[in-house]
Amino acid sequence: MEFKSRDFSAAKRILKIRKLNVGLTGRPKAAPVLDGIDLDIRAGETHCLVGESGSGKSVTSLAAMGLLPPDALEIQSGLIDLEGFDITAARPAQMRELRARRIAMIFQEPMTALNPVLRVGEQIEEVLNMHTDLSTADAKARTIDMMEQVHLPDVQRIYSAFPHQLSGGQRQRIMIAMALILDPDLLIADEPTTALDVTTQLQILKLIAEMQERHGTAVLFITHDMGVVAEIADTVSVMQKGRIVESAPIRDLLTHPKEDYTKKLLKAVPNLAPRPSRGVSAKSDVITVAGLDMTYGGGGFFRKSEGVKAARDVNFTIAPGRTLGIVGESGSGKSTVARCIMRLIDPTAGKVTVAGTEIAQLSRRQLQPHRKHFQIVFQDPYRSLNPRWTVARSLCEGPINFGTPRDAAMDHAAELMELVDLPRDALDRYPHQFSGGQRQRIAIARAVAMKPDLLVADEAVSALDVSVQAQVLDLLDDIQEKFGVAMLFITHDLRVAAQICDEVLVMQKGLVVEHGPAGGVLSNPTHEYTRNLIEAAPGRRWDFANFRALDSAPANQGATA
Amino acid sequence: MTEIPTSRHSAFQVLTGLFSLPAGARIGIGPMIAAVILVVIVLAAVLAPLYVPYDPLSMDAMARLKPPSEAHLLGTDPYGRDTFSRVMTGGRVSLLIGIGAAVVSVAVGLMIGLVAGFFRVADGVIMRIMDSLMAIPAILLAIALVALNEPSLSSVIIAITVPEVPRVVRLVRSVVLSAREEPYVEAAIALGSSMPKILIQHLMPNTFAPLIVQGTYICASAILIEAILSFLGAGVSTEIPTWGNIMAEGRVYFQIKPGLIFWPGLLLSLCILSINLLGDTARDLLDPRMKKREG
Amino acid sequence: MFLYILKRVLATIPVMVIVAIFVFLLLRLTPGDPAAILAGDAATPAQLERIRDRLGLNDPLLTQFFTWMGQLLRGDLGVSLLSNTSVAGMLADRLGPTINIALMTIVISVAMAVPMGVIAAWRHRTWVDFLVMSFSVLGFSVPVFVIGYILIQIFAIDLRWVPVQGYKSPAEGFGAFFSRAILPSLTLATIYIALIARMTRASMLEVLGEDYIRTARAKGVRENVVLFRHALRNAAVPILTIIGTGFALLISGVVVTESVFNIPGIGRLTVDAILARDYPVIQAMILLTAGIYVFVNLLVDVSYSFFDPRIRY
Amino acid sequence: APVALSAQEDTSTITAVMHSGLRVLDPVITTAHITRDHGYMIYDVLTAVDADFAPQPQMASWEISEDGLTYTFTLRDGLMFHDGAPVTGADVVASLSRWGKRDSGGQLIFDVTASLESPDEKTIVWTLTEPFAPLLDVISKQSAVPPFIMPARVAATSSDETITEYVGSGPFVFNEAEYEPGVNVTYDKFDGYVPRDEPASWMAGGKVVTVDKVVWTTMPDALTAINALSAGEIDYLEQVQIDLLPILQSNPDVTVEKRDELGYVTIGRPNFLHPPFDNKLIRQAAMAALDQESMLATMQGDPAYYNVCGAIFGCSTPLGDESGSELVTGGANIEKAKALLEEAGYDGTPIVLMAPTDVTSLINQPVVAAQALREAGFEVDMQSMDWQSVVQRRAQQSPVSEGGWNMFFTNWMVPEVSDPLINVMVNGRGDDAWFGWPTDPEIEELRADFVAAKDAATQKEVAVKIQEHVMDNVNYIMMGEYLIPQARRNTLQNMIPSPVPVFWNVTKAAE
Ligand SMILES: Nc1ncnc2c1ncn2[C@@H]1O[C@H](COP(=O)(O)OP(=O)(O)OP(=O)(O)O)[C@@H](O)[C@H]1O
Ligand SMILES: Nc1ncnc2c1ncn2[C@@H]1O[C@H](COP(=O)(O)OP(=O)(O)OP(=O)(O)O)[C@@H](O)[C@H]1O
Ligand SMILES: [Mg+2]
Ligand SMILES: [Mg+2]
Ligand code: NI
Repeated sequence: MEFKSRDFSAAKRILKIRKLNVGLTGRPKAAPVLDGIDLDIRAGETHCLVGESGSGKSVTSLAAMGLLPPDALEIQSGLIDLEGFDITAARPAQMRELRARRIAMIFQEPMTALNPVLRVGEQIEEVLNMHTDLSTADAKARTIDMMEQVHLPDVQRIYSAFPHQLSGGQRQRIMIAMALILDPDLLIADEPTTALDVTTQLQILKLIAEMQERHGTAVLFITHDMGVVAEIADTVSVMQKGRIVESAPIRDLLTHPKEDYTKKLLKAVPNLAPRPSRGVSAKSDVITVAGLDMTYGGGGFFRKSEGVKAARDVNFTIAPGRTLGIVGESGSGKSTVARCIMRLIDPTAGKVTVAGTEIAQLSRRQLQPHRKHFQIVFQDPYRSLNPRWTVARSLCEGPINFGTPRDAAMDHAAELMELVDLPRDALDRYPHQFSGGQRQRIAIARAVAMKPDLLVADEAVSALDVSVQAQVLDLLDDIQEKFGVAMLFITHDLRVAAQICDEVLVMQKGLVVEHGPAGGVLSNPTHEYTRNLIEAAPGRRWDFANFRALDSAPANQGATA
Repeated sequence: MTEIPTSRHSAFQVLTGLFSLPAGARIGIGPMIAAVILVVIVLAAVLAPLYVPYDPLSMDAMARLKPPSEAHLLGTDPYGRDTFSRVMTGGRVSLLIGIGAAVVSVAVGLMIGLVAGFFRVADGVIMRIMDSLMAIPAILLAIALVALNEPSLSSVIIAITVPEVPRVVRLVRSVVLSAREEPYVEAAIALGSSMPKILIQHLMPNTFAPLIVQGTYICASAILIEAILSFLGAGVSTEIPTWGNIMAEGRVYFQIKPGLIFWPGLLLSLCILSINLLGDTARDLLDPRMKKREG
Repeated sequence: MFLYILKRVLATIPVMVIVAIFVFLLLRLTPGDPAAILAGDAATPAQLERIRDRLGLNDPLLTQFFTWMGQLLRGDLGVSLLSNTSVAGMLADRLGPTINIALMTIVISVAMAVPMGVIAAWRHRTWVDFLVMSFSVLGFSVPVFVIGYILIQIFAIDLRWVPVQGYKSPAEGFGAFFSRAILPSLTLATIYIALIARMTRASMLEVLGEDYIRTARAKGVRENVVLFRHALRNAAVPILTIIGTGFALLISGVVVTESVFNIPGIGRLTVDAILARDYPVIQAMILLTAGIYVFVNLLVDVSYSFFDPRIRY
Repeated sequence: APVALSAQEDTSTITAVMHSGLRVLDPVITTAHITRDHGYMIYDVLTAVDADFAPQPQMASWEISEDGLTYTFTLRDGLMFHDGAPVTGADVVASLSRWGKRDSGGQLIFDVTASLESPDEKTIVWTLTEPFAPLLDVISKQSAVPPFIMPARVAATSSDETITEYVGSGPFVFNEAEYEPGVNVTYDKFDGYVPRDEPASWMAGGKVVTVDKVVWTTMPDALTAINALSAGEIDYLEQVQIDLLPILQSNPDVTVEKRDELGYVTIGRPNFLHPPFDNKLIRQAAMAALDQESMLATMQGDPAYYNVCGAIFGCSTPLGDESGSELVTGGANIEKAKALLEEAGYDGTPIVLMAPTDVTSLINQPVVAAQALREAGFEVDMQSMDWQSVVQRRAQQSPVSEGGWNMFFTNWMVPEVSDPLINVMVNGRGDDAWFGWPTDPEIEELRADFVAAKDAATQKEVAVKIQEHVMDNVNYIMMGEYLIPQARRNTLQNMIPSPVPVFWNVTKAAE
């Protein structure tokens, strides 16, 4: 794998941060949010800031922009120097002058970062109106030019479109155009691609690199995706709990991480090499899905609308103890399949047989007794537990529904807590008193409490940090081993799929385009779409966990393991 | 995927958003004062019979419209009744009307709203009826209900309640509709919980916080509406002193005896002010989102 | 868009029908006898009976209802039992003052409340915020008639800037209209301002926390542009909604204000009609006010898409 | 700077705030005072009483035959309806006939009418079957329903239906275009009206109009009306609440005065059909418990505006006499009341007392009465309602438990109670009597005596007997007389002191 790792020590220093302390406004005694941050970025350099969620990456970038929310966070001490200008001491008006001209920023969520009620063209042009004396016509011409530079198609139309009329990638291009139109010296990008699917992410990363090349901009790139880091960084800083624990050129960091935390972080990054496939079970399949169709909407009072064909003719089976992964870009119909199987929605056609019962056509009431055979774990650990219920109550809900006496259910709940590696006393606490990873483990425990034959996990680890993600994946693996459940694992992350699945099913626009053993699909994709998906995965040639390159194509590894 | 403010969505915001305080607000000095004021007023009203110097109904034609004096702390009204005794006693009924209206409309609205929010079939019909009730101006409905029956305490409470119910129903329904999309509700379905159980155990508690806020709002506005009904001659009989009818009776004396309006008005405003403020605070304390932010 | 409006208009039909049934039942199922009122002091039972017959009050309920609905569909609102004049005519006379005062109230309220709310949100948890919020809570807490009396005392009696009471239509000169309409409008506006200011503040607070506001600031946009161009339009939908639903409150206020300021509007007319059991007038008036309410909220709904392009019908 | 806002600039228009809004335009069908006042504006009457209660010619002079059975009226010259048609005998006959179906006094006369016809354009002949001495008094009365003269085609309307054409021959023309029911009525001067030559006295004499326009408006809020008068936005306020007088008295541009010396009476009426007031002793107990002075003081405040008076026909009228009224004029007699209740064996049946909440002049009485009755040991169930509900409910003969009632209060103008034929409360004909429905043959006999009485002295004698009977039997409880002052801008001069507010003779000067 090739790294950038260019040397910029000769270039002009754009941003210098020294001993920066940020704390909660009006509470100087509270634990600092940023604790003595030092950072340097030089012209043309791409500096990546990595670290787990909540480590202070965003706060650092906002501090540099002078955009800390004044009633929540404040700079307590330290220096932020932008080409000789001290940002910590700047007046609001001065700060406004600097922004967009000298320092610009792109945010993670392209939908929410653009004003939904203003045309995107206007939003770009506004920067010119604020900071230059260009005439209206010139400003527009300049805007159009910039939009072309970020490779937006059909620029005239998009100029007068509203954000919601654009795709995520297009929106992010608008953000970039907006940030770069005045040719700033420093571009801060806070997780600019996290919300995008891999193929779009790749395009955006390329675009940023291209623009940087063209304008010689310094880039501070924030991400938690080590793959992306490997792809784009010159230098990297690793953050943990408000401190920078390690800072090094990319190659050094990936090959010879010094700090334990860095090592831990890198070890948690799953490989794109598929796991060794488990033996095919002799027992009969837990679930059989045949010809599943799901069309949303349709009908309507005035217009007969077509409806969204979210899943078309989906077929698969899963045997006990085995895991089927469904991968595909956003909107391809993954969740739809999961929800149909769980009968949270009613499929338009097809058969779903779980533990010997055909459930696709059962009424709610008829279905109820069969529910214990299949359980689901959702993506969002915050919302999938009732915030008003204690953990114990949540864990007991299912068993009690199926006739387990309360006491027995409680005892079982305590055992489950051990299983998912949480203290027993956690039973009396409420969900908000846990971290995201802990919550997800509780959700898994709740599903397992039903002793299901099939466990559906819909993006069950996507909201979690890599390190936490690794723990949860381990837990799922354990459970599968112990109870021999069949698992349907839905993810958009190929690394995760490679890590956990025996079989993979690739979906695109509701259709299954490829289906086979994980090793086969991920190493020798036959379908164009699957190939693109794999190509686009950043850092796919690096074996992070072992601090070395994957010297050959991942497929071979999988095959030989 | 996109956040589209549909009208249902915004109706919910309207109802709850009215009382929003900044995120992370802790109970400040304001709500403390409000609570103290409210407790004092409520106690003063409830205990009024124990300490007021005169029977609030006893008249003395020879001592009409007297200015404040030792004998009559706040003077007397056009019947020669003691204003102080009346105002303090009047609080009892006003508060009763406020609390009564709030409790009844919240209870009735909660039931209808849960049904509407959960049973698709009933929803259409119920909501059309609620829309219609909302479209009739509350005050006209109240006057009609009171005038056409008779202005007893209970008919005033009912008259105030009827127009409030649809608002509560909408609120409850919107909470139920948005809560039933929550993954934890789907999880409960997956865990095999029955619909009534989900409705009562998972969904209903979500409505409590907004309902408490709405309840305080109804309580405050009921006290005000009672005053307006009295003003229009459709209120509770003057035999039952309320802040509303004391003010309504005193309104023509506004220029010569402002005390007749001022004192009940002051207590009423303080009371409503406190109730509203406490409603705001309750909202913040009960909002699970707040807990999440703190947690 | 057109289809949407058509659909919304059609959707108002059941609402209005239910209102009609409701009002009709409310009047007929409660005790009350317009004949006794018409007959006056010296009426004998026989006279009463004759009058009831003539008014059709002795017909079966269903017959009365369908007679009324039939008339209604033909656009005939009937004749006032009391004054024997056509309800449509009374309505035409009385609607103007109320609508004009209501419009003026809305203009005043929006013009004052929105900036108040915006500034309170912008400077939230400062004394400005506190002031605005105190005012708006106060606006909720004082009965309308008291506000009316206080305004009259100050501006009409002590300062003598404007007349105490009365109404002149704008057709008779804007000055004449304005000087009489300003106090009632201000009276009505207090509660409306309170409502809108609160909603604006709450909505703005939510919007000001959004990412795109941070984006705007990151672009170096001036604060006033951030507030009014970026934030306010996004905050508009709930504000519009409250203006629409608050319209019901406005109608309540109108009833009282029209008494205090002696304005010949529909609020007072309806109250008088209710007190006099003048059924045709009550029915027409409640239908009318309900219709106005529904219409205003229809307008509000349709105007959402003007402020928020994501809403397309 | 203060804006010029006054109604004072226009000296040809009088803006008056009347006691209530005009909604019913048929003065025969309703007894509402405002409609009667409206009647006097646009209609004329055949004969009218002057300030001495003496009937005087107005549209017509009269002759009575020796036997008292034939009355011949001759219309004066120059009488014309607002549509330009002359007033004829036929119009008068039609108008009187319609009135006779509605008015209680009129009904009595028509009971003894042989014929009423008009032999020629100018003459009307009324023939009776037996003498009816007070005929002229009845048709000249100023209230409640005077026989206004309308065109025959209008008077042809059934007496149960309201008229729809408002044409009279009076001094003012009803301006239909500017009429807003309950809010505004505009009257234009009728140029074709020929006033009599005599000076105006009450409803009699020359009705000389000096302004072009009179506008009546209604102000639902008493305080607003007073402020409007103070500020010069109106010229005249028919009724001022006594307590509010201080606001006006400090204004040098405004005069507050009594319109006339007669004023009003306020009365309480028991229901004879149901217990406990079907028992005479209990009615007497109620009368003993009540006290005029405190009732009137509460209503009026200022003793200058009330008059403790036990005379059911009014203290300053020819028939007025206070015999037997000590029980109610001599202060509350709680002991006596308790004794009477004891004697009657009152069992605590609650008294349903109807209490209107929306008519200022009627709010106080029930409240004061309830308190007094309770002190005497009555159970009182005071039920608040708007006045129209009282009006509806008082017509209910059903038992109290089924929507009936036991007592209510109302007010009359003194001229409406000033003799036994006009005063409906002394009617004792059971179901045909006024609400409360006493069946009282004794009083009916006395009333017949009154009709038959040949001279004033005999009439008075009978009237005193009726007075004593009413005080003993408690047909109703006379609660005293009171006056409601009027207020006007000083620019308004020469108003006629009269129980009915009239707008002829008045002049308006520039301020
Ligand atoms: N507005 C705020 N008020 C209080 N604390 C805050 C605020 N914003 C951030 N913090 C705290 O600052 C710390 C760092 O947050 P920050 O957003 O910088 O994390 P991050 O590294 O960007 O995480 P992520 O990967 O989830 O974006 C967190 O502990 C967070 O709780
Ligand atoms: N309730 C719904 N009504 C209408 N369309 C829907 C609904 N839910 C999903 N869709 C549409 O169905 C398609 C598939 O959606 P689905 O949620 O299954 O995708 P996904 O693969 O899970 O995507 P993601 O990775 O973003 O979760 C999308 O086009 C989506 O817009
Ligand atoms: Mg972040
Ligand atoms: Mg999904
Ligand atoms: Ni939403």
